[in-house]
Amino acid sequence: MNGIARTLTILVLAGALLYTAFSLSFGAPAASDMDDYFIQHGQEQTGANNIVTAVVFDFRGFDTLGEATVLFTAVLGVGLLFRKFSAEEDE
Amino acid sequence: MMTRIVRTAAGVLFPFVLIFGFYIVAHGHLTPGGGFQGGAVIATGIVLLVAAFGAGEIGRRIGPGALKGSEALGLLLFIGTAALAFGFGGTFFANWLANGGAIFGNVVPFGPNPGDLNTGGVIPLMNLAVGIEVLGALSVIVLLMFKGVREETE
Amino acid sequence: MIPEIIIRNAPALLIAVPMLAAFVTPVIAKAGNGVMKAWALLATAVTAAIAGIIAWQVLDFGTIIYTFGAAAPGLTIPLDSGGIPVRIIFTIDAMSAFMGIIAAISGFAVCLYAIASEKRQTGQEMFFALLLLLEVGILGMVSTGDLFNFFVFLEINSIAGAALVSYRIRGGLSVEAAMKYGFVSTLGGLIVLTAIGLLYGQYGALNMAMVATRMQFTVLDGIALAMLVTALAMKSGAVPMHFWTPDAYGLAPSSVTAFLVVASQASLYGVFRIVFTLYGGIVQTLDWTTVGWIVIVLGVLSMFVGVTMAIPQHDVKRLMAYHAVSQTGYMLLGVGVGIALLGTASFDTYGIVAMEGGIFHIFNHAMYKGLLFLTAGAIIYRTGTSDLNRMGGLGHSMKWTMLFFGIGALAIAGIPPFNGFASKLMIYESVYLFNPLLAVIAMVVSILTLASFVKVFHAMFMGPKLPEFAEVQEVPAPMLLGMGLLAVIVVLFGVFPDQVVAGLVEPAARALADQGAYIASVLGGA
Amino acid sequence: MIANLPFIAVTVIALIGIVVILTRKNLVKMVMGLSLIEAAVNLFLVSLGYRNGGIAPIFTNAPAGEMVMPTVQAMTLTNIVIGIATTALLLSFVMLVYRKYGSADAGVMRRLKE
Repeated sequence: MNGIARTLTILVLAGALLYTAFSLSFGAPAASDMDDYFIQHGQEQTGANNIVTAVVFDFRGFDTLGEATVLFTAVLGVGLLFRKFSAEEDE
Repeated sequence: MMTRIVRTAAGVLFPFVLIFGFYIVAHGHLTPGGGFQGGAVIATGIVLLVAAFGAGEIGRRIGPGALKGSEALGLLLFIGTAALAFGFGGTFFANWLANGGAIFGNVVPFGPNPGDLNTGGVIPLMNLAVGIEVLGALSVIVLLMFKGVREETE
Repeated sequence: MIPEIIIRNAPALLIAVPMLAAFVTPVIAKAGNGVMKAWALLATAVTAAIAGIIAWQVLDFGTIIYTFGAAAPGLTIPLDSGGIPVRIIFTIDAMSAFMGIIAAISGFAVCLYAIASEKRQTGQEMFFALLLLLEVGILGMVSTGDLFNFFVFLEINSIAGAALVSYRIRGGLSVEAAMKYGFVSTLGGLIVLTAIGLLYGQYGALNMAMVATRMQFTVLDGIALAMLVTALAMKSGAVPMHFWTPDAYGLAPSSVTAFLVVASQASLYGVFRIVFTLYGGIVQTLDWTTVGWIVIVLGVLSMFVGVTMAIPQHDVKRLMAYHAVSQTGYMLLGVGVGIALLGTASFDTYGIVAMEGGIFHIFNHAMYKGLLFLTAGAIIYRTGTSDLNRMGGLGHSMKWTMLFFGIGALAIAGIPPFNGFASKLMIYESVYLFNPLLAVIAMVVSILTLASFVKVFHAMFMGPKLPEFAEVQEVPAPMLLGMGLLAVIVVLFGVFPDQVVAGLVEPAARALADQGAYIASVLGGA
Repeated sequence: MIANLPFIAVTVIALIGIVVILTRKNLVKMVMGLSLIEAAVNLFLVSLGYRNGGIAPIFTNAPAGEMVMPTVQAMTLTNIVIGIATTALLLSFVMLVYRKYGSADAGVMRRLKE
């Protein structure tokens, strides 16, 4: 990638990011009904005081399984790279 | 291999790191923390040992087999806990222990409270499962990468 | 016949079965390599069966909803929540079921093939576990109705794919390709997550149906759309973000390449799902013709760049990889015409046909391109080279491989009676009505593809038997079976295209175009 | 301006990461750039859920008060772990590239270009 295209990419991205940064309002989320539900009902439904944990393991537990799988996948990948190769293997 | 002072200090610190990690795992449903964070703390303890004693020594002592086994065991516990909900008529990941009155089944009223360890349904079980998995996975990654570095310098 | 509990929980099992199988594969490998391979094959077969059950349920009874963690699968909206879904919901409509079948068939064939093709390698237990995890990633991406869940499965897909590309180190070349693939995928994943964050920040929801109903199409939504489409198009290997494709496809083991094609198509599915379902409700404010034309231009560019880059290649897998870019263009062209016509009167006459053609082409491409990569792998397996200039005369000793390659090559070039012809014909017909020039370009690209594959066929199989390949035999039976399975599907779908289109493809295209039905199936009759 | 400071910080961190990826040739630095972008995304997600004066959504011995949004925190948690996994894999790739080519410079990765 040459210099002009690179600069242009950075400028476009900077513009988009800055626009985003200024159009979202910090500290006052636009919509929060799902999170209010978690805060209001999380304790009663899951019995967990820590609502973040309630979300991580109960309401969105399936994501967490996926996340644990990602970690497992990475371990397999790293293991695959640093495995002991045999001589007759077609590298 | 570090100096004797570092090795002794690491040996002394390691049990505390372990206990702290398991504390974070076990209280995941009450205080900030949980399986991932606690597992990462324990893995940090193992990295501390690696830093003090060298990866070769630790790799021989603990063995990647044990760590990989703990990783697989954690994942199986996790997916098994989630799948047991089928037996109770719920869907995958339904919290079949919460508010049941038995293990981890105490009912929690809404609002701030001092916290009761015996709550949360399957959440403490899953925290434990993920804790076991993460400590195994992160340690295996570190040991494997150290092994790769060693082969490179040889 | 099938236990009720399996039917009820089929969407969860679709993910859980291969995932569980992958978790225990390294453990099972301690009992022997043969046991582990049988286990992996069994897992892919069971997954394929579950995908079949799901497809049958979806086509018979309509969209399947599965709410993870609720008391019942259909309980998407808790009674006390005031009408918002709070949990992760799988929404498997005809399009998702269709993609699921592709992944399941391809996964089974590839696993069968890999049993023999990887038998000289070390680390096979990790290879098969990663293959299963790649299948998990694909199936999760196409089934989920939740934006963040989509991202998680996208990451599983990326990491498993990158790790598999590097399986044969080849003096570092494969690692280099895997590095590129992993880097691009991770960057794409982060862009997708940022876009999800943008949508979440405005609408406070992660469920696709919920976000779709709340969609206002502010400037931020436009940025999010651009980010999502860019990142997913990058992962699906469309021009101009195709630079990783030839490297990753060319250097991965052939069995993996055949499956990476499906993985790329899952990203393509993501593009379609986001454009149609997430942004489909704002026909009034968004200029669909423009969006459609952007997709069409990307498609035509992919078609043309892919095929022109493919012709001079002399590495058989790089050549096929460039053809994969080119064929992706057909899918984008077909669906792009559908998008451009969305909401107009022409949509129901030929717009839908174009979309069906594009979607049918996804299936066909997964089958014949998978078949072609597998035959290339079979030849590399026996000859040890992927250089076309060094091959020749293999037709004498590898008759079955030659037959399968011929079927795949004719299908990719769009020659009847193979499945590539069926879908390309639908694209030509409908695109001609939309814009004749585009149809002509598509046909020219097809002819160039044919020319390229005739050259390859000649270089590989024709001519006298070369002395250095005197020992070459046919490949082992599992590899032939894996290729044969795909070849049979290529032929069957080419001979009976009408039944397939009516039974599978048309429901998929209608489901994709009908945003209202998708939302209603999740949120109730709103 | 000052009210949106966290989002501006996100922009700055992400831009540093993008510039690093686009201008550096060293693969380790490129992975670091990717990690920076990931950190920016994590900060972005957490900032999205903040409410003025909110406390952490944990009820154990909590003071009374409005709580910040938990979903984004869960998403961040997930993304951190995914980030660890991808970074580990990419760094392993870099290690192998270094071992095979004797350099971790993106300039040596030209063997694939024909």
